[in-house]
Amino acid sequence: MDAGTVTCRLLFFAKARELIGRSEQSVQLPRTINTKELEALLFGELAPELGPIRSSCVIAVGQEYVLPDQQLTLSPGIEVAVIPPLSGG
Amino acid sequence: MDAGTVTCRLLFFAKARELIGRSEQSVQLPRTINTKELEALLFGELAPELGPIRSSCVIAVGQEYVLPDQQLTLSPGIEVAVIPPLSGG
Amino acid sequence: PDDVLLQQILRELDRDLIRIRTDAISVEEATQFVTSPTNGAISLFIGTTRDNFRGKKVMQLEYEAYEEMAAKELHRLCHRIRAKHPSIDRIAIMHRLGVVPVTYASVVIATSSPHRQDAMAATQFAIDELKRTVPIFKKEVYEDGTTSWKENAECCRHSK
Amino acid sequence: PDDVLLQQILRELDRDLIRIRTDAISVEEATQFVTSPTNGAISLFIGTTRDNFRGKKVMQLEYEAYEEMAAKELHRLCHRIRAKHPSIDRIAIMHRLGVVPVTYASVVIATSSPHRQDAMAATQFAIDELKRTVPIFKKEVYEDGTTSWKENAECCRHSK
Repeated sequence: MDAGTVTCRLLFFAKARELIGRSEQSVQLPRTINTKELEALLFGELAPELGPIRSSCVIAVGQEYVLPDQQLTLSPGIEVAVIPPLSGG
Repeated sequence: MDAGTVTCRLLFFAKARELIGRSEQSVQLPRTINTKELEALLFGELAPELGPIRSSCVIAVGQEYVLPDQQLTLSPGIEVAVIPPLSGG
Repeated sequence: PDDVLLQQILRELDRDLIRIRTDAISVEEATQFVTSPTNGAISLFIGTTRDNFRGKKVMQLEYEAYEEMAAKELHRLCHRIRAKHPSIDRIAIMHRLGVVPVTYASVVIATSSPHRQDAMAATQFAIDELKRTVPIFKKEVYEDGTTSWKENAECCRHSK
Repeated sequence: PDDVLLQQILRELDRDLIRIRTDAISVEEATQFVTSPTNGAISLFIGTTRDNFRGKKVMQLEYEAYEEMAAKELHRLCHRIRAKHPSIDRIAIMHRLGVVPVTYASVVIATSSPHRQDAMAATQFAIDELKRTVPIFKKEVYEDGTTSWKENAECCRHSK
């Protein structure tokens, strides 16, 4: 394993899960990364199927929503989730 | 029976009922009367025990609140109620 | 105009449940009454007996009502709710009389509508107006046996 | 500051009931949970499945959640409710997952407080914020077999 990367759990919900055909996958991600870079990785290389809904999705890391310009430190096994528009209630 | 008067049911609730010791009595009242005259009759001659709570009570005639300056026409058997401060809920 | 009002009230009767009784109130029954396939929202208010008032321990509340007039005022209130919030579908208002022990419900109001804002606003309006206009009276019974007839802040008697 | 928040949340846990499950929701259980002798008011909101959306017949809703995160967000929401309305005593928030047929409840929120204004405002805030912040997702299933993932108007994704 590359010292600069960690294995993360990539999670998909609702329409994202349907588009991609699975609810979870394992991915190698840089240990430190900012939100824009993470989004570019997710919606570019890792899950291009999500392109059509990219603008309506947000990311949660470690079960917390990330800010648009946040600097993130990923730990091994951390959950990185693609979250489509909320519609609870 | 005086042609100008009708027999009405005078009703008392809550503190008014407790002060006067009964919930209902029969009274002769003028067929036509205004609110101020009716209040003067009720709290003066008919139920002087209610003097202490007069300012906090309102009157309902025929199960409707009367306005302060209303001209009332009483029909035989109509309910005239002394209503202390409301505290439902 | 009174006849027109009466006609409207009669048409609305099957969508309104008004109940003034000494029995314990069933929240479940009020909820069931306002549930319907066209609504997405139900708003409920439940008033319960509190065990204290300004530091005094309250043992129970005792309610009495000018029952026939109270029922009429509640039907009139349902009519006003619908005038103010036309999307309201069902309304249930239940008020208990007699002794209401601590933690038990004295009043339950339930309204339903397609969207939540209307039901929530209607239920709030309903409890505010019930307290202001419906001839129901409560007495607090304290630990030392003394009692006190209450007066709702909403009740506008003194300002007449 | 995160530790302080955690401590506060832990202290509040026994006054909050958070439940995200596929079972049918019991309004009675939520009501019982928030009932206590020191409160005079309970405000409940119930969201139910409607049979129509813009003229299309809806057969059922299907909910899924990011369950662990949704539970955390709901505990965080309870904490925010208490910060905004300190007099709130108990809070119950139950959200159903999976298939929710027409007329059944998908969400129930119950709050209690000594006086009614706080409970009513808290319940309204709670449903508004639940819709805006909690990762739960619903799909409408129509008569013709088509489906549509919904988006809450409160959800602020597009404006990020």
